Amino acid sequence: MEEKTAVIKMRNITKSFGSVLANDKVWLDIYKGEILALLGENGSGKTTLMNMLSGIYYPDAGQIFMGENEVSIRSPKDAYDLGIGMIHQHFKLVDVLTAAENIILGMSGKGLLDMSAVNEKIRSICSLYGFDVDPEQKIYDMSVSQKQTVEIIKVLYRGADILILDEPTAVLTPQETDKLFAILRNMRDDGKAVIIITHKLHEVEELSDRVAILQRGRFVGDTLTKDTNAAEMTNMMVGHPVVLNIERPEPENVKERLRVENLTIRDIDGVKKLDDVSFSVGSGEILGIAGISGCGQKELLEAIAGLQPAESGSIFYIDTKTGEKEPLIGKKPREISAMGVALSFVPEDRLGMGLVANMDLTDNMMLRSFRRGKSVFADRKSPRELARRVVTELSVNTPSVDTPVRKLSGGNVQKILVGREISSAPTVLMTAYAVRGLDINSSYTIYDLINQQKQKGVAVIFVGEDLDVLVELCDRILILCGGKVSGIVDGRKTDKREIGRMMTSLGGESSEQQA
Amino acid sequence: MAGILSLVQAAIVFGTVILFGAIGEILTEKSGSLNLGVPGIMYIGGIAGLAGAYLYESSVSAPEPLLCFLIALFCTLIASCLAGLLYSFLTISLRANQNVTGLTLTIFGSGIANLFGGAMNKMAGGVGQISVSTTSAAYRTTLPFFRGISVLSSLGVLVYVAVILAIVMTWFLNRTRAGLNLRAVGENPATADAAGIKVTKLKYIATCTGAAITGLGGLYYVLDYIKGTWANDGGIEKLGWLAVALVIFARWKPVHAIWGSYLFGVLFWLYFYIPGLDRSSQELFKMLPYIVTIAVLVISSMRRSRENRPPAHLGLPYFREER
Amino acid sequence: GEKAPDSGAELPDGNGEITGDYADFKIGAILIHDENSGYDLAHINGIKSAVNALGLSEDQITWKYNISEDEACYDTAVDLAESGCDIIFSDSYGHQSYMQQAAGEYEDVIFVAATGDTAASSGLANLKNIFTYVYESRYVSGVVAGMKLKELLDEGLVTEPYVGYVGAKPYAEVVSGYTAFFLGVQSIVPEAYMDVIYTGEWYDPTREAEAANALMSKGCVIIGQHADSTGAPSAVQAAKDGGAVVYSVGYNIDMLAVAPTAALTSALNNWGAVYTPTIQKALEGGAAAIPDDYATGIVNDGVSVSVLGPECAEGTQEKLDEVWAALADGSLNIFDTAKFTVDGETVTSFLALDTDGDFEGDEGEAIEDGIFYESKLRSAPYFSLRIDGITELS
Amino acid sequence: MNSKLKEPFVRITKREDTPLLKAWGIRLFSLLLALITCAGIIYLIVKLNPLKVYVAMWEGAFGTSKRSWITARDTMMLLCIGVGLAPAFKMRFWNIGAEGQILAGGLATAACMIYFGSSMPTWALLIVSFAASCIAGAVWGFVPAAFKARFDTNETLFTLMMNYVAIQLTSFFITKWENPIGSNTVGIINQSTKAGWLPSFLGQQYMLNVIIVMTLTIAVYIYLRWSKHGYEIAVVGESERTAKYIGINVKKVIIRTVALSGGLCGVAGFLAVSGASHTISTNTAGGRGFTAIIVAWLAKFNPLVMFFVSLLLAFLQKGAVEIASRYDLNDYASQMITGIILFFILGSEFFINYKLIFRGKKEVN
Ligand SMILES: Nc1ncnc2c1ncn2[C@@H]1O[C@H](COP(=O)(O)OP(=O)(O)OP(=O)(O)O)[C@@H](O)[C@H]1O
Ligand SMILES: Nc1ncnc2c1ncn2[C@@H]1O[C@H](COP(=O)(O)OP(=O)(O)OP(=O)(O)O)[C@@H](O)[C@H]1O
Ligand SMILES: [Mg+2]
Ligand SMILES: [Mg+2]
Repeated sequence: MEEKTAVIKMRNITKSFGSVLANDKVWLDIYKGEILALLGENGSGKTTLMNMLSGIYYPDAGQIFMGENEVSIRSPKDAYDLGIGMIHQHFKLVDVLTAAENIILGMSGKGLLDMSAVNEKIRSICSLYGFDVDPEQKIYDMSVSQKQTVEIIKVLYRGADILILDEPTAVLTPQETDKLFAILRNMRDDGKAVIIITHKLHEVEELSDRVAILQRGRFVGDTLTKDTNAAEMTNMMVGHPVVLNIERPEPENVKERLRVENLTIRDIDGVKKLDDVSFSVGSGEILGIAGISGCGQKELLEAIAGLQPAESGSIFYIDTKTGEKEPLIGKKPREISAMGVALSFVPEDRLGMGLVANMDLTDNMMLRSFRRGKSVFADRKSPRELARRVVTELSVNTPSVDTPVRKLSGGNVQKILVGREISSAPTVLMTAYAVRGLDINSSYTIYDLINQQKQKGVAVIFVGEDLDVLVELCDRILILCGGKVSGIVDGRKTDKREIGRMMTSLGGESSEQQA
Repeated sequence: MAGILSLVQAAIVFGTVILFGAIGEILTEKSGSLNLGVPGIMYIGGIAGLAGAYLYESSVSAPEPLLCFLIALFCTLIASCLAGLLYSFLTISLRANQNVTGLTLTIFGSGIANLFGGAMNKMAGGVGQISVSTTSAAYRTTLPFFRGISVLSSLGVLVYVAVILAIVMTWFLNRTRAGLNLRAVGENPATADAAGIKVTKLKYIATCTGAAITGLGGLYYVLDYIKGTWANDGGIEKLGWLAVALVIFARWKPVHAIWGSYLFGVLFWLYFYIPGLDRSSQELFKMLPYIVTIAVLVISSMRRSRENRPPAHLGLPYFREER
Repeated sequence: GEKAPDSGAELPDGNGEITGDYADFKIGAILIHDENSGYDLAHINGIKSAVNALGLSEDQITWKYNISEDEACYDTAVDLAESGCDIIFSDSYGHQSYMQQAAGEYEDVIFVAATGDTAASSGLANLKNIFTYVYESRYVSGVVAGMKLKELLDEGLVTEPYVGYVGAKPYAEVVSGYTAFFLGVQSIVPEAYMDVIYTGEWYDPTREAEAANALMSKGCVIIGQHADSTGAPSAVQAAKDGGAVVYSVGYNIDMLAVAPTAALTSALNNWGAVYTPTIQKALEGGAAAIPDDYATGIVNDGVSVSVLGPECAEGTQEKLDEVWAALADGSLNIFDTAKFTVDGETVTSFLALDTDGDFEGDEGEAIEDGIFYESKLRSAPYFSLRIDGITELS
Repeated sequence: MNSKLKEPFVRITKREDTPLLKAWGIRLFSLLLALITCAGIIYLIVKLNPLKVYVAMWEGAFGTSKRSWITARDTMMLLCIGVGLAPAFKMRFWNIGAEGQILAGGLATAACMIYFGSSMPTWALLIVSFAASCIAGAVWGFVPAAFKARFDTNETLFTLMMNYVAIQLTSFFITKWENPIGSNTVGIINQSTKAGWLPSFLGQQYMLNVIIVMTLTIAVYIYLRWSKHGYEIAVVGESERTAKYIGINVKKVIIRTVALSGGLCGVAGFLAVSGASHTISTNTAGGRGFTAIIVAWLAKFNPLVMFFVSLLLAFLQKGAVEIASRYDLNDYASQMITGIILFFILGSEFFINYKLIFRGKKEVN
């Protein structure tokens, strides 16, 4: 550390939004040839701080030095000119343009576009780093991970010296994450400065050289990664010691509550998304679902919730008291949710589906409950109370329950959504990526909540990407591979290697060793 | 036959006014600004051109046609550009609501134009006495190589300017770096901004240039279509709204606006050339352009293409620190 | 109701002196547009000249511009009445029913609906109608057109004596006018025939221009008009500049500014000749002194035509003087039933006045001794026969 | 230090905490500035004492009780349309077809007055006309809404075209109903019997107009603000995907809301025909469908504010006629003044929502 020189020094950086003090006199040094992990709870001001480096926000007070010079970064253009590139928490891509067009956006050059030259250059970058992206593909046709790749190429293409990545792995599969990390290490070795924001502490340990921690907008310290550990980092973020164990109570009194039989689903283009899937979930247990992205989890949950038509097969809801079976296919989502099947679906695009970005917390709580009662008027009192409860129970960082959710930090948005879904006291709870983007403390709070539901006798379906968590939390794990059931394993008797193998090949038999 | 030629001519003349309005508005909308002030800008462009021509022609004994042409053109471009600037300042810098600002600009433009139009009529010694015959003749100069072709033989230069502008704009939007950046701004200004594009500057330029082009529609209306008089019957306003409609009809593609405008012109004037319509069926017949537009709109919406959408951020203000 | 006096003989010609102090007399004027419309300008000038002729001050007039033909007219009429106007004029046909409504409520105020037609039948003593004998000036402008047409035929520049006419709306006011115009043309070129296109609007430059274009594309060589904009003359000028042989006859205003070589002349109203005696009567004897209907023409300088264009045929001015004189002394009757036929027949009877509101004549024989007397039974024109030689295209 | 990278001369930041009183202070101040600017322009153009001009405008709008009632009637008309537009706009359905919906309503009213004028008692005729106008307006809204719901057809263009279709339909019926034949105008309908005319109430000719519109305004306010439908409208407007996710029948909501919106605009047509002009023409809507868009938006769909904006616009219009009449100032000047005033009001919102920070950290409101 001693021989390294700081490329960027941030001094006393302060930024507030209305009444929210997002950054409070932050000091931070960034060094060449180093990967810095920036940590902090949801809403602690990580994104804000980095946005001031990339020119999106302008600090209220404080100074930024590049080398010896004080600089003023007034716009993203200034940031680019200083060699700072950032991959944002929410994608910054133009949907109707192609990958190549997005990549060269805003760059200077000849007035007349020569797209074939651009495409060529992009292809060469792709082959150099091992990306798989078609430069001529439109963004709207891309999967999330492809979009993420485009974002990364965008920065590489411009040749930034200082690279900031804001939760880049939240939507990537472990394999994709590995690839990304390899690239980042290369860049570090090239003498570039890399800053990564993430909530996954194992990634921090695996990748970073140094960690810097923010707590409620204040810088609380930095340390070399090798000198610390997950528990210590968490304590620094939260400000007091926390226990990071998922308890897994034994399921009690399990009775079959939901049964899926031979379910087959095709998408609009006729591609099979689910192929002859059968399984069942019982009350008081957590069924985990694992699979690489796009293997059909989304369709499965949507089909159960009545949002997705099925080609064949059946789904039954079983009343545990009477044993009566009721088919769910053919029912409207409203009827299904009235039966107690709650889908807490955390879509890739957080604010686009589960919540209304411009509405405040209270109104977002109402989404599930507004129909209640016979009156033509909607009840606003109980949603308000619910909002207050979620804010305190999940420690949501918000000025008030009247704040539009769009103003909250990424993780806090997530808490609102999950909090609302769990609150509806369902009998079947389905969560998909429930902790995506949540800080570690909040993630554990969510696991606790899910366990509480399980103990209340709720049948829980938990779709997750973090295999460690799946193995620790779930009673049984169903593994999907290309739309087929690759296997169902006992959470207590498996490990993440086995699951990983089964995710990439049916039954996990013929897989390569290193999966 | 003569009737058909006459109809085609009427359609092209009519179409040219809305074509200018539409391509100006397409450029504006591509940058994300929904300027409903098109009719107002056309008014302002029209009156400015007429006033420039009138003041020049009445101050010299033998007006020079080329100078007449340039003066009117210059006045129109400056005035309509200023109108665009006013709109830009309010909506881009002050982030005022675009719809209201545009509609207000229409009220303002029609007021100011008719106010000055009235004053000019008075100055000229009575209604219909504004004489800008040299300028009007200059604008109605036909292109030499088209003289032999009957339909084209009586079309003034601006007709061709409109078509060329539409083609150039298509090329600009699709093939140039600035065009790409502009489209990105209209689709997603936050992304464009993060990519280092100067969003505000680009929006200003596009909106003001678009307004200048829109203003040419007014100039063409005043100096060529109604041949150098001022009429306060709201004719420009009606055409201005049709120009806004044409933008959507053409699906934000300037080249589609060319045929769209002429098609609209044909349908608009057709009833004059259909024999045997009595007065009431004529009124029903006059619905044709609107019904056809609706039909085309419905059919093209049934295809649900991603490419036929308006710019995604159209009509919304952009503030970098907003989330 | 009371019948309109023949050629306004009973009324002074407007230059008579008035005695007494009328400084408190207030006049209201409701105009459909403002001075930027030739039609309204003619009314404005008419009222001003009346006031000046009578020694009143222009300050005694309250102008209300751009009053549409709906409740705005009623509101304005009532407002004028309440603000103390003694006489209120409106200048557009569509104002009439609102004027009538107000007249019923303000019996002390005189309401005059120019170009209207229900004063006599309304039963209201304070509702009046006025008009000019505009058909006279149209006839004369037709003669100018006929002279030109004859010249063109003689020189072989055109082969067909084909005339076009851009009309606003297909009712008596317009029909009477275009028939007079056509009869004027026929008085010089008997074999002439004419097509009429309606625009449906009083003022619409582009429609009027397109109507003229449509007529020219059919081969019309002279385009007359009863519509208020410069659309038709300027379209004709453009066609002429493009090499076509076509001429224009305008209305309301001198068209030479927009059609310097194509304009022959325009038919004009001199509304002062109607307003002056009307106001004078009102001053002297109130509503009772004013006939329900009043109209006048050339005898009182109520109509004229504008300065002849540079390309008018030789001898046009002489011919004009002759026709004006004949009209003034009564030796020329425009709607002489001997000069036109309807469906091949000579017309012998025409009921001009409506009594039951269906606007079909059921009273008031307009034809006497083979002459159709226009604007005599009431001020507004009622000649609505479609005579042979004229085709309405829409 | 790189001179290019200096702190910007002025920066803008958002603020949320502007007190209500201050916000209205800023608005009033901008209105004052606008009036001063207009005064300057008036003085420059016509050399009239601007104060006198404003007094004349005031008198034109409120000089007599009759004038005040007419101003009230016109205010109510604009308010009615603005309130009608609100549900659709709130749902982000850009209905610029109010013009056509008004006309459709007016046409239906005129038809009832003409066909049932002599066969129905007045109260029944009024109810039938009211219902017919409502339905006609709703149909005019339903058509574009149905296509929007089914095919996502662009509603801006569709509703704009529906305006012209309504105009032509009106023209068509005018040729059927015209009086006298050929005049292309219908004249006052039932002038002698006054059948189907909205009667005086409490001695005031336009009292019923006021009562009807105020009732509708309050009802729509409550509907949008407190009802379940109102909430659904807000959700659909904000995000269709969210609406589907929570099981709202998006198509139904779109159609229902726009039909409601059209129906309310249709009522405006009823008021225009039965409650004011007693005739029908292509000018019955008279551009008010567009003006009301300004009303609705400027008020951010708050009916109380809509009332004030309508009043301001009606005032300016009435005042204009008066200054044209008194000072021979062409009454298009009023459109210019209206424009300038609105520009100032529009611009003032910026100073309520943002604050400027100049270099050197001095904050300015
Ligand atoms: N543009 C903005 N407008 C208003 N408030 C904002 C804005 N940006 C951030 N905030 C607030 O500032 C605080 C810090 O937000 P920031 O996004 O920096 O958090 P974060 O550390 O990135 O959290 P997360 O891990 O959830 O992404 C939050 O309380 C957030 O609500
Ligand atoms: N507004 C419109 N309404 C209906 N048809 C249209 C419209 N615009 C274009 N068309 C026609 O529809 C056909 C198919 O249109 P399509 O969307 O494929 O055009 P496109 O290939 O996307 O346009 P471009 O060449 O600008 O990319 C074309 O032949 C085109 O002429
Ligand atoms: Mg963040
Ligand atoms: Mg294509």
